Amino acid sequence: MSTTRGGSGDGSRPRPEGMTRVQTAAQAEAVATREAYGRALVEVGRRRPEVVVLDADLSGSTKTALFAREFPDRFFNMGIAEANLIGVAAGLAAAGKIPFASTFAVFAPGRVYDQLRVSVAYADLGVKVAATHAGLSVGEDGATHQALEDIALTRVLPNMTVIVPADASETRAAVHAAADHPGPVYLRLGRAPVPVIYPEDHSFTIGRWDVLKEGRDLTLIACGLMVDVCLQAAVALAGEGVLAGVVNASTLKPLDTSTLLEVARRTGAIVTAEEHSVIGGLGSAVTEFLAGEHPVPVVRVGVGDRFGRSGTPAELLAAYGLTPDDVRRAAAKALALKSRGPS
Amino acid sequence: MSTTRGGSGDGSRPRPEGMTRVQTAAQAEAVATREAYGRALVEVGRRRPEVVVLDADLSGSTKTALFAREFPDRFFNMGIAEANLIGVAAGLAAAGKIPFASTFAVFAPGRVYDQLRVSVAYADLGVKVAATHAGLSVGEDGATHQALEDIALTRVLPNMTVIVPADASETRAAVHAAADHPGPVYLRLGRAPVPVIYPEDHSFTIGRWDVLKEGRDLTLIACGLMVDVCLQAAVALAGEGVLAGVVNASTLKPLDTSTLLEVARRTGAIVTAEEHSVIGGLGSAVTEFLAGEHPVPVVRVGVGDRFGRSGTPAELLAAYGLTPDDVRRAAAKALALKSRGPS
Amino acid sequence: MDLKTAGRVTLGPRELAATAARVRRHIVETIGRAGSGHPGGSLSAADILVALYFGGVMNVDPSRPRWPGRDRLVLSKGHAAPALYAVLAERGFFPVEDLAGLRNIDSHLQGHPDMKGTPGVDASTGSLGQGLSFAVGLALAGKLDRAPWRVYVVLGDGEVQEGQIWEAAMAAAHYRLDNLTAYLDHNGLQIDGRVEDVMSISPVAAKWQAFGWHVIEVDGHDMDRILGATAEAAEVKGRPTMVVARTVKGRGVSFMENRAEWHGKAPTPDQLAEAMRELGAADAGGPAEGGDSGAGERGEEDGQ
Amino acid sequence: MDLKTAGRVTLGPRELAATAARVRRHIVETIGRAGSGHPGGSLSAADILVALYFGGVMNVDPSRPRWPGRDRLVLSKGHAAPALYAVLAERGFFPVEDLAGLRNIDSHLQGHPDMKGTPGVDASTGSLGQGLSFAVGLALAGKLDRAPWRVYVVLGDGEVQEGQIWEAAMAAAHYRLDNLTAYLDHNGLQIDGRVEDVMSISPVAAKWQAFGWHVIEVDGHDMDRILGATAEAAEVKGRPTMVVARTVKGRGVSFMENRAEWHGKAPTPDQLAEAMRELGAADAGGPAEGGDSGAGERGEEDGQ
Ligand SMILES: Cc1ncc(C[n+]2csc(CCOP(=O)(O)OP(=O)(O)O)c2C)c(N)n1
Ligand SMILES: Cc1ncc(C[n+]2csc(CCOP(=O)(O)OP(=O)(O)O)c2C)c(N)n1
Ligand SMILES: [Mg+2]
Ligand SMILES: [Mg+2]
Repeated sequence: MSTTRGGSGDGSRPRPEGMTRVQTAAQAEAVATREAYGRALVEVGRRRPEVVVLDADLSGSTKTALFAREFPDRFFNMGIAEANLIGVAAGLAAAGKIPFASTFAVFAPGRVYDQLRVSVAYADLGVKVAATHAGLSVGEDGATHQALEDIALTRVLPNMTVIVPADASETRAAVHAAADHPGPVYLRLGRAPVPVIYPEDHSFTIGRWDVLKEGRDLTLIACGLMVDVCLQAAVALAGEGVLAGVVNASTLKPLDTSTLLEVARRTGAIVTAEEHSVIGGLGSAVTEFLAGEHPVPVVRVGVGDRFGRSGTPAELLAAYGLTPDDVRRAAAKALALKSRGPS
Repeated sequence: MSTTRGGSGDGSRPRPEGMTRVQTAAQAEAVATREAYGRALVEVGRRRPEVVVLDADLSGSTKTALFAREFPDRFFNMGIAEANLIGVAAGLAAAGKIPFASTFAVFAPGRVYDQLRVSVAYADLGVKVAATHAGLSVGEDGATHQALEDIALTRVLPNMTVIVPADASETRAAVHAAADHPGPVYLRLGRAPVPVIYPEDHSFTIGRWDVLKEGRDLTLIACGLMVDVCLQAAVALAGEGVLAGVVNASTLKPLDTSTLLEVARRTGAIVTAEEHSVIGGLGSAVTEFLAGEHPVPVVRVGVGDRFGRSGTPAELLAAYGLTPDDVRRAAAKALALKSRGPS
Repeated sequence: MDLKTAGRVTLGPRELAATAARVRRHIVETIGRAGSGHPGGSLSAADILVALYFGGVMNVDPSRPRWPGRDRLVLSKGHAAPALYAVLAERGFFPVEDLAGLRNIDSHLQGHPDMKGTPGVDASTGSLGQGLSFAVGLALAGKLDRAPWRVYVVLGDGEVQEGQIWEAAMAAAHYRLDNLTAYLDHNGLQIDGRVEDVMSISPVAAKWQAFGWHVIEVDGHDMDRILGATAEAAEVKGRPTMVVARTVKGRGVSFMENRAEWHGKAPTPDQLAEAMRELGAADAGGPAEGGDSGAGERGEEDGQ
Repeated sequence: MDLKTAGRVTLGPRELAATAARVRRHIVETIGRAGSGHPGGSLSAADILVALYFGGVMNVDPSRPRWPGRDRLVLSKGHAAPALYAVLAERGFFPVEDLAGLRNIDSHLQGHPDMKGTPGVDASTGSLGQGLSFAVGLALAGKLDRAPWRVYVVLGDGEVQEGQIWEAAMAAAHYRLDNLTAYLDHNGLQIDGRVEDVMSISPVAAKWQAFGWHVIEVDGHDMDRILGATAEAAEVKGRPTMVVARTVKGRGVSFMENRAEWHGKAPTPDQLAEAMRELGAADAGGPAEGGDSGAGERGEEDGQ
């Protein structure tokens, strides 16, 4: 299943020019980031014996079952008790373990915010919350299961690192990086398969954004499955003579302010794109920083302050304005603001 | 106790010129907004028999005890069980009641985010969460008890109205407005006494900001106890020849975009000020909107992505950069960005 | 008898069984058509819901779904929405044809119950553990108004691992909510396997008793027993009642019964046809197994 | 005996009582000096903490507060921090003089325990209901490593109204954490009044039993009994133990005893002097009352 083609159904997706670092060979493949998470967990489990994994009755869905199968003694199912899931993970971390705690992104951070705040973030313990089924691409389960606010919730926590990988390769690298990072990490993962844009051995550094394509007229800054959507939008924009840069902002916190400042200076207009509410997430992080350092137009693509609903991932991404065409329209608005200049 | 004088200790605080709507007679008085909440609850309890009040073992601190005394049958203590507090309030609302549910702002929304999300906001039920002890001015109880992220958490919820009254008079009016508003409301209240800046019969309309002072060079937009801090900063700025407008942005959601756009257009530079993290709150709401409509410099005054700690309210506001002087410095930065213009 | 009438509908044993069979067919058919959903827990809860809506218990008015005087039902285990939707459609809250839209983007039948969108749905659920608190709120309002209506709530046995359940349980006893009856759909399974293995809740009756509830244990597929317990609960004073209903997850479809993998997976067209055959022949009801008995393997597939 | 030594410190009855009296004096003095804090619950928990740190139970090394081989203590009712700080200072984790800084902006002694800042504090608490989960995580790690150290956790009786407590209780039993011992500081009071009136938790022993715990009931001001229960818990296999300790809130200061208003209020200078007088004379310990006995009025004042 591809959820990112805007319904084109055309398997051969053109890549924007000037984009050299993204494997074209990998284009056809689509893998869910939760799947890559499950596989990577087994790798870090082998590499680091302190790694333990916790789940809350969703190990088949979050793919922690893969770890449970290989390391049954290091896997703890907490049942349907998310607050305890996080608290227990914190205790394990305090005793020297590297706990990965998984459930759906609506439940962690949503159900466990205060536990994450006090037992994990305030105590600055190395709990890795790897939450799957983020965003609208959850599909048919509907609003209660579609996390659209989890970036906002985790980003506001001091000591927290927030990572939203764009594809399976980046997920794998991010899982390793999270295990090696001493502090708490929130890893946002998806249910639906998304195109693999990076080579399998892609390297990832917490806090460093990846400029996939240099821009001239404006820059598209995205995370998660919206990175691929922006790559597609950049192609469309190029066809209109607009040279749009594309940045994979996979670390939402800490913000890569030097890359952000650099692309804002160079292109003078920004579009952000995320499978999340337009409130509090990537768009918010970008506007907060730029408004106080280098105010340029920033137009946010995201879910417009409403709950999700049932539907297929593709239907929902279209209905809620997360297609390449929506990005293109946002770009037009950003360019208009830029050319209008300050009043 | 006054927590908003930046340690000046001078009781006669000058008011900025051009500010006509704020009572000077009331300047000396300081009342905690939680106190005003408790009193107003009794009023709405008399006016509307559907009003019921719930608490979670903090009725003395949240001041719901005043209501409990007058309407013991309409008061429900849920004990130390905040998730249940919100769920029960939702059920009461579904049966036609107007529930006010109170605890500390760290616990609602922090401890109950998913309950607020599903049982209240998704169901769009008229639960009024009136949380006290928000912000650093909680004082000595320290980080675990100082809510610095609650605006971020509630602002991202669809259907939610978020109100941060500036003083006792506005609190009273906001409690009445909340009771009459059909949907969910989050009311953010403080522990420490704050100067009363409005007359007792001050009227309040959800979603409408109050321009306390018209500006020319920039506008200070604040909520809660930072409104008074900004009024003081505006006086200092006037002394330097800078005419700063002051806006009380007491409704954080829905945003008063017309007032925001108007002051941004007129003055071309903004400082936001809130007793909250600089992430996700008022500053975020302002930058999100302006960046996509009318990009101007916005410098945020707030708590810089770290936890609070023990101390007196005044010590903490100073240590965390929430004094008139901090606002003045932020104004200087905003003005510098404005004069530099776009690059 | 017109099933879409206002007030209480009281069917005889035969008609109750036939209604339950129809509801089960709706469940597998709508999930099969949607391509996702939760058949196991919908089928295990079906008899409880049918008993409440058609066994002379729930006093409702399909033409006025928000009638303030109605009895309320909170499906706390919201993933069993297909069972609730089938019952509500049969009861006349909306056309049976609407069921075909389950989980479609243009339907009012969301993957989990949405009280704003679907007539007859009294609570928005889907995030487990929240429904009992909501029911406590409804029951408190009923007490405050000295209203005659009652509140019913259906919980999953994995769901009671949620702490919020025990907060609400404590509050319901503290406030002596004898207008509240809960049903534990005790099918012995959750997603990752047997409740006993994932996170044991036993002894579950003792837990509810220690939390101040009147507890009745019944076969959750025996309409008579469900209704008997419900009547007993209505007589209990000063305490809420928990009906621990031993059920079989997937009940009625042989290949789904007692198998965790059928928690959240849609049947293929072939499986659907087979299930419909079995359910057509099962109108009179078959023998029930205890909920704690067996369990299949861990459910790998997620319809979640 | 050097109290600041590594390992276990085992005082005799007299010295234990004297230490407890010193700890109580630290509590009221530091809260009085700070002008805010929670004397009631600090005084009720004092004997439990003294028993653990000075009665030969906790194996710790004050010079290496993060020594991996140590026993751990989680003060889940974090508002009793002054009691913990006093015990840790007496045990040598930091100078007794530091206690004077309680709640000051330049002190490491936060209003609620901060494991990052204060040597000897094993868990950051203050938001009630989280400590037992944290303790379960510690105990699981101990089991995984087959480590000899044990985990102790102190809960408030109002605190166990939190649902997370019951999630953790269930998990501790499920994972057979016999290296975990909990103490319920059962003083019968919370902030808004009597636990019984605000949100009854009784029968509390039956609740923990139904959740799979070994339960022992003791007088929470009788060191001997506390230590006896602690020893018994160490022998129990396959189950965690809950020591229900009947205590008196405010214990040791006559005008604070059994009064909810002293939950979170600092004594005035006069009251402090009076309290210190009483505590100076109470070195040998006085008679204890049951935790459920009496209660003052609702506490209006908030030190929260
Ligand atoms: C708070 C929360 N956590 C996790 C889930 C995901 N989930 C949906 S159903 C389910 C298992 C429920 O088991 P049980 O309560 O026994 O239901 P039944 O067997 O009756 O289907 C889980 C974990 C959820 N919906 N809500
Ligand atoms: C989650 C949470 N809710 C509320 C509070 C505020 N609070 C602090 S102490 C307390 C009462 C605690 O009562 P109990 O557990 O009986 O403690 P003790 O009597 O031992 O002081 C409350 C409600 C809190 N700290 N954390
Ligand atoms: Mg079940
Ligand atoms: Mg107590």
